Amino acid sequence: MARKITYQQAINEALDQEMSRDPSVIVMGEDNAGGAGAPGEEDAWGGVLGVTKGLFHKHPGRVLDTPISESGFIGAAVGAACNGLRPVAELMFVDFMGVCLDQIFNQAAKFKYMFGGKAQTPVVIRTMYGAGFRAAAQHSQCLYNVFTHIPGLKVVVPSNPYDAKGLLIQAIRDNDPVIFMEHKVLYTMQGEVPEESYAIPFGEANVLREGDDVTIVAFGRMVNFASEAAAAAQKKGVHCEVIDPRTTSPLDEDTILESVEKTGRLVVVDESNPRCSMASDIAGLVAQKAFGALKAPIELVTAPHVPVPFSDALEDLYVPSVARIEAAIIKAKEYK
Amino acid sequence: MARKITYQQAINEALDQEMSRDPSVIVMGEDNAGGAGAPGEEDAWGGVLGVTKGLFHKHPGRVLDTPISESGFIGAAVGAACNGLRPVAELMFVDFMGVCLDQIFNQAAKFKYMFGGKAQTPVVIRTMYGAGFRAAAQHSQCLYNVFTHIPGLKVVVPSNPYDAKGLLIQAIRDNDPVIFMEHKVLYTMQGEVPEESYAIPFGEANVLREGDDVTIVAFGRMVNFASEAAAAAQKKGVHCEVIDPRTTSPLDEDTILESVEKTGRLVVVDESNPRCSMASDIAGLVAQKAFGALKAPIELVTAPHVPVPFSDALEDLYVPSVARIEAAIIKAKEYK
Amino acid sequence: MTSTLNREGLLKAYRTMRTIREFEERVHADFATGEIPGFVHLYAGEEASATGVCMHLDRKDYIASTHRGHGHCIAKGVDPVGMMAEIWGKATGTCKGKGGSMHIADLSVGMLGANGIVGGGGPLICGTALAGKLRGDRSVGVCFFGDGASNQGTIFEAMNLATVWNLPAIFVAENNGYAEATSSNYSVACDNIADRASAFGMPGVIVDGFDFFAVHEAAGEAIERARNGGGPTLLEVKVSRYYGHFEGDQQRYRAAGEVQALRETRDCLLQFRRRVTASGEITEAQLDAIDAEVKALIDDSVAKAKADPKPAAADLMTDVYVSY
Amino acid sequence: MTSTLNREGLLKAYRTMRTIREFEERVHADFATGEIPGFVHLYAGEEASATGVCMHLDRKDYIASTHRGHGHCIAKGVDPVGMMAEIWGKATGTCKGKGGSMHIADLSVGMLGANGIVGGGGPLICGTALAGKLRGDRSVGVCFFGDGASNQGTIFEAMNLATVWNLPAIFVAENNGYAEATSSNYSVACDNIADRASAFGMPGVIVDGFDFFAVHEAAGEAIERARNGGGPTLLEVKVSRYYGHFEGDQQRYRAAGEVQALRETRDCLLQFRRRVTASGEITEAQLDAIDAEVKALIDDSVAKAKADPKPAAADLMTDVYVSY
Ligand SMILES: Cc1ncc(C[n+]2csc(CCOP(=O)(O)OP(=O)(O)O)c2C)c(N)n1
Ligand SMILES: Cc1ncc(C[n+]2csc(CCOP(=O)(O)OP(=O)(O)O)c2C)c(N)n1
Ligand SMILES: [Mg+2]
Ligand SMILES: [Mg+2]
Repeated sequence: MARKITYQQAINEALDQEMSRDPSVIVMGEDNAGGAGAPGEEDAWGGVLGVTKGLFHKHPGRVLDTPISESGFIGAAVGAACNGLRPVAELMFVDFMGVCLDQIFNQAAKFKYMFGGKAQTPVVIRTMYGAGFRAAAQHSQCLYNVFTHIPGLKVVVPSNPYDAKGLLIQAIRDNDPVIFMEHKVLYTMQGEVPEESYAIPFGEANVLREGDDVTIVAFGRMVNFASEAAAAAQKKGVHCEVIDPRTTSPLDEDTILESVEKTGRLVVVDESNPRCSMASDIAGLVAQKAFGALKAPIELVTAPHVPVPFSDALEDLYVPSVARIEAAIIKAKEYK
Repeated sequence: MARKITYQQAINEALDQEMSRDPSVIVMGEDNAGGAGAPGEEDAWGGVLGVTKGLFHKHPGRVLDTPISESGFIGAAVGAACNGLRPVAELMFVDFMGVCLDQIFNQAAKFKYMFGGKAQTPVVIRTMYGAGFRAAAQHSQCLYNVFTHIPGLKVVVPSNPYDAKGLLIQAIRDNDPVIFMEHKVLYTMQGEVPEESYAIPFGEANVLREGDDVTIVAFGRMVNFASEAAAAAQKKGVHCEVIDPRTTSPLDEDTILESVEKTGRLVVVDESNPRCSMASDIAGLVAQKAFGALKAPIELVTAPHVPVPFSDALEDLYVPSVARIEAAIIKAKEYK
Repeated sequence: MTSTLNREGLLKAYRTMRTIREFEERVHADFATGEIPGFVHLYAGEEASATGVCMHLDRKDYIASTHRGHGHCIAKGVDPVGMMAEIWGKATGTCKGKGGSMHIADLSVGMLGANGIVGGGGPLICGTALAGKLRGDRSVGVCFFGDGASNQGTIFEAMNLATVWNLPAIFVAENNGYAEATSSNYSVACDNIADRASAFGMPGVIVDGFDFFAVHEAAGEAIERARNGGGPTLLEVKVSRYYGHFEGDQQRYRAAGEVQALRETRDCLLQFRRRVTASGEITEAQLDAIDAEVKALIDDSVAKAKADPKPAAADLMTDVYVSY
Repeated sequence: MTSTLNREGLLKAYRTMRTIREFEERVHADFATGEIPGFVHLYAGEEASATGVCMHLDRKDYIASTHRGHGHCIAKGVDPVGMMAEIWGKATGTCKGKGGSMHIADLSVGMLGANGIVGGGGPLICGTALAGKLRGDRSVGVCFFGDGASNQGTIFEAMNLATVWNLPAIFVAENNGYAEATSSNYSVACDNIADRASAFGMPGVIVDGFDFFAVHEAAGEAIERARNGGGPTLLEVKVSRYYGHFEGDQQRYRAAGEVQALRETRDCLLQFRRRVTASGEITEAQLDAIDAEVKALIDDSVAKAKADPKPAAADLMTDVYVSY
């Protein structure tokens, strides 16, 4: 398992392998081929950042460019999922959910329940999130908390190439609607990824580092920051357990609770704005179900309650930093 | 202050008084007059449940019926707010946010920040929420957590007629976008409401009952359930402090934290689905900032993680009940 | 008689329309007693639309419906007994009592659900049509929507997408003159909804929705074109609803006597009966027999709905994920 | 010379177009060095559109713009020096460095913001137009949007609403042939975007976007009609962008030489220059002088942008609420 590829390549490979395996898998989105109707190459773009590149020619007729009509084509993906396909639709930036959320949260998410169990909607919505690209307030949000709140949706936040591939394959095979969150800064992250196909089950956290002093739960890009902070804390003699839930819904509560039972101290790292966030969600879980073990206040490391600023000078302050995480670890550890 | 009116009348009165006071206040929404273009009365409806009834004739030209185009007219309200008006737009059911959220969360909420402080957007979005009407999964959600998450929005959840009037007046006068959440089951609730105009500041919780044993924080309709449960607990010798934050954003953190410092025990009651909810938000706040005072796990009383079911038999189980709240109080109190 | 339907087809059409009417009249009556919970929107008056369209469909064709969905359901073959139980909130309902009037669905007969979100069905039906197209099974998708919905962005986006992808999709705008209390003259910025077809590169057709045969013929053409790869059509059906927007609506925005006049002069069942008996193809007695059978069926559905059990507490937590 | 503009007006138009061009060419060059952060979409090639429209507007008229907003900003009177600083992420920028290229706004001159959400401006401009209408101040609102945006539900809803409320709103569809890499021939289901006007009860006009005078005339009529209570217009401006969708786009979906040919034959500045000098109204020297002044202005803006300070840490937390 020595081969290293990027997070972006891992996603592309997962799509490619699932399309090869299952003819009902289709891909759609704005410029997912790229170049439709244009004189040049028909897969000129392969997605705005090239994630779906190459699929158009390999899987003829199954990579569909769409007009800029997110309600239209994401709803179409949902409808197609009700009629035998397994569409993977791309919402280019999660920030655009505001023009198509209904088809996701009132339609796809609720069909099974509203219809008394008699429908299934195996649709995947891939979407790009997160700050760090100097893309400003309308192209940098996290927003996975909104999807996590909605019963009927599963929400995936891969933090590395290996997970990205395995979780996307699971997402495509899953019979529920899945929101697959790709952090734009992670696209270039390299990692070991097996060539063969594999699925990572939902609701199973990955424990990146074991430790007895402080539990850190982090999501997406923040998992890597948390690992760095944990390594730094280690040098100061503080042993952290770093947990990457990998899916926010379903959530692997047991792994988190067991870890806190052991450490008694918890830091949650979430790139989102703080209110009603995954940070508060995990804090609520632990304050209710592992209270007896807690030895210190739960430290929440999040972005501030402001939109994402454009200027690098501000954006770098907006995103939780390794230093802030480390400080939270030390604070949790030192609390008496 | 002996006059009693309903929550619905209180809202109507607030609109009426603000429209009389300030000519820049306008009202718009589907059937907010009701009967536009039809042969009958031009204010035949006054809103789907009659909340805006009568305003059309009293304030000519300032109550606008709209096509069913929530993005269109809510965005128009936002644009009008940038150009000198103070529009109050009605999103009939908050469940419909999925077809217009962009205009709220990416436009109205972010203008001030994105534009470097050089814009203000005094728009109010009134919307109906909550279960209890047998209105099923697409007409019964709470969803205030979504708005609370977004920096730049203020979110109001009045629990009684008095607050409804004073908070709506404040909302209209406020220079930021405000989401004003009206619980449909509360429309018929009676309460003492002064005839004169008054504004209730945002971010100031109402303490309905003082007590030393357990703090209860509840929202909207749940405030009334919490009061009932507290009264029942009182008979068993458990003294609860019942806090109604009234606005989820801004949030009166101090009142909550001070209460927990006193009681050491917290129950949060939220009609929403549990994940990334206001329940978890308050739990996260307290677990971080009042941990030292906590003597028991934080009890979260919420709806389950399922869509709102139609049948009364199920919907009544879905909504947190007084009995469940009371059980949580007792559990918190008895924890050692 | 220009219809392509044989006697059997005619009887089926009549039975469908009569079933919808009887169903809706009964729900109307029972709602008044306070026994039926929630928001209920009745389709009475518009029967020829759902029936005229759905006569051309089979179970692999999907339809997407609206909040006013009972008629579409029945026309598409959903069992009225299950529907009635659903509306009464019973465990035996089409959706086990979890959906109610606004969410009746039965994918096994190609009924993708009533929908509580105005305009919600447009995108969905593009998807079912796309699936059919990619499979090459000649199936079509039909989206029913109202005049109010015709102003919703989702419907516009869906129509554009249907042409861009050349989908076998039919958009049936049921223009009953009102969206709640707001007149379509006010809310629709052009004269006819069908006039919007050209903006989305598809044919637009206007048809009298009280005339089953007119709807049947126009829908037949559009559906045939779609099956043959000819792409989408926008069909505007001019109709009227006999009851209020929802049960409880006082309808003060409507001229007095408007509905009564329609019932007496243009009613789809009345017209149908006149025409098929005049042509001699069907006898009054045959239609009367259907009326009686339908009445018995609906009586039975109500009796069962009343007697059936409500969902059990455990049902609250099931059906939310295929697998969690 | 059919233009209604006097010499001063002509010079102003030229200066505006030249300023946009110079601004964009400079951003293009500086982006290539890696100094400019974020996503940047250039307006070069489309100058006649923003300029031809905005020449008719004053500061109480609002415009809503797009991700490709620099040209609209400059044409509406936003200071290019502040804009350049904004694009460079500096505290001296129009939005203090908090918005960047995609969010430049200056409400004091009626510029409601570039917008990162495709189609986002349609509803907003209905609102500013409504405010003007209710005040009776004869102001108008103009929404600029692209061919890609023309398929977004928000734009359709806004056009319908504008007619229903009879708003003084002008919808300017800048059809540059592509949305990112997707051709408008593919994504727009009808032949011309302007063909959609009738679906929304308004006049639709097509105009050559390389020809300043054509745009200016057509926009003038539409704006005048709107000011006089005649309601909205859909104006389709056929243009082309000289650079990629955003900086960094390799444009492999475009025929080689397409842009070069346009620059050489149809360029708006070139045509304008030819026409006004041929008519003798303006001299080459006057235009050359403007070119030089504009170049100096943009040089200066870049020099300042480079030298200006970045926002201070405390700025992170300000400007989010008017009052909290
Ligand atoms: C997105 C959305 N907006 C508003 C509503 C509330 N609503 C339900 S039905 C209705 C009127 C629909 O009118 P029309 O489309 O003409 O259908 P009709 O009721 O006449 O059959 C409205 C406004 C809704 N359910 N969904
Ligand atoms: C709602 C939304 N969908 C998608 C995008 C991504 N996006 C940004 S610009 C663009 C293309 C826009 O094309 P067009 O409207 O023709 O404008 P042009 O870029 O040609 O000026 C797309 C798809 C977005 N910003 N917002
Ligand atoms: Mg209607
Ligand atoms: Mg374009």
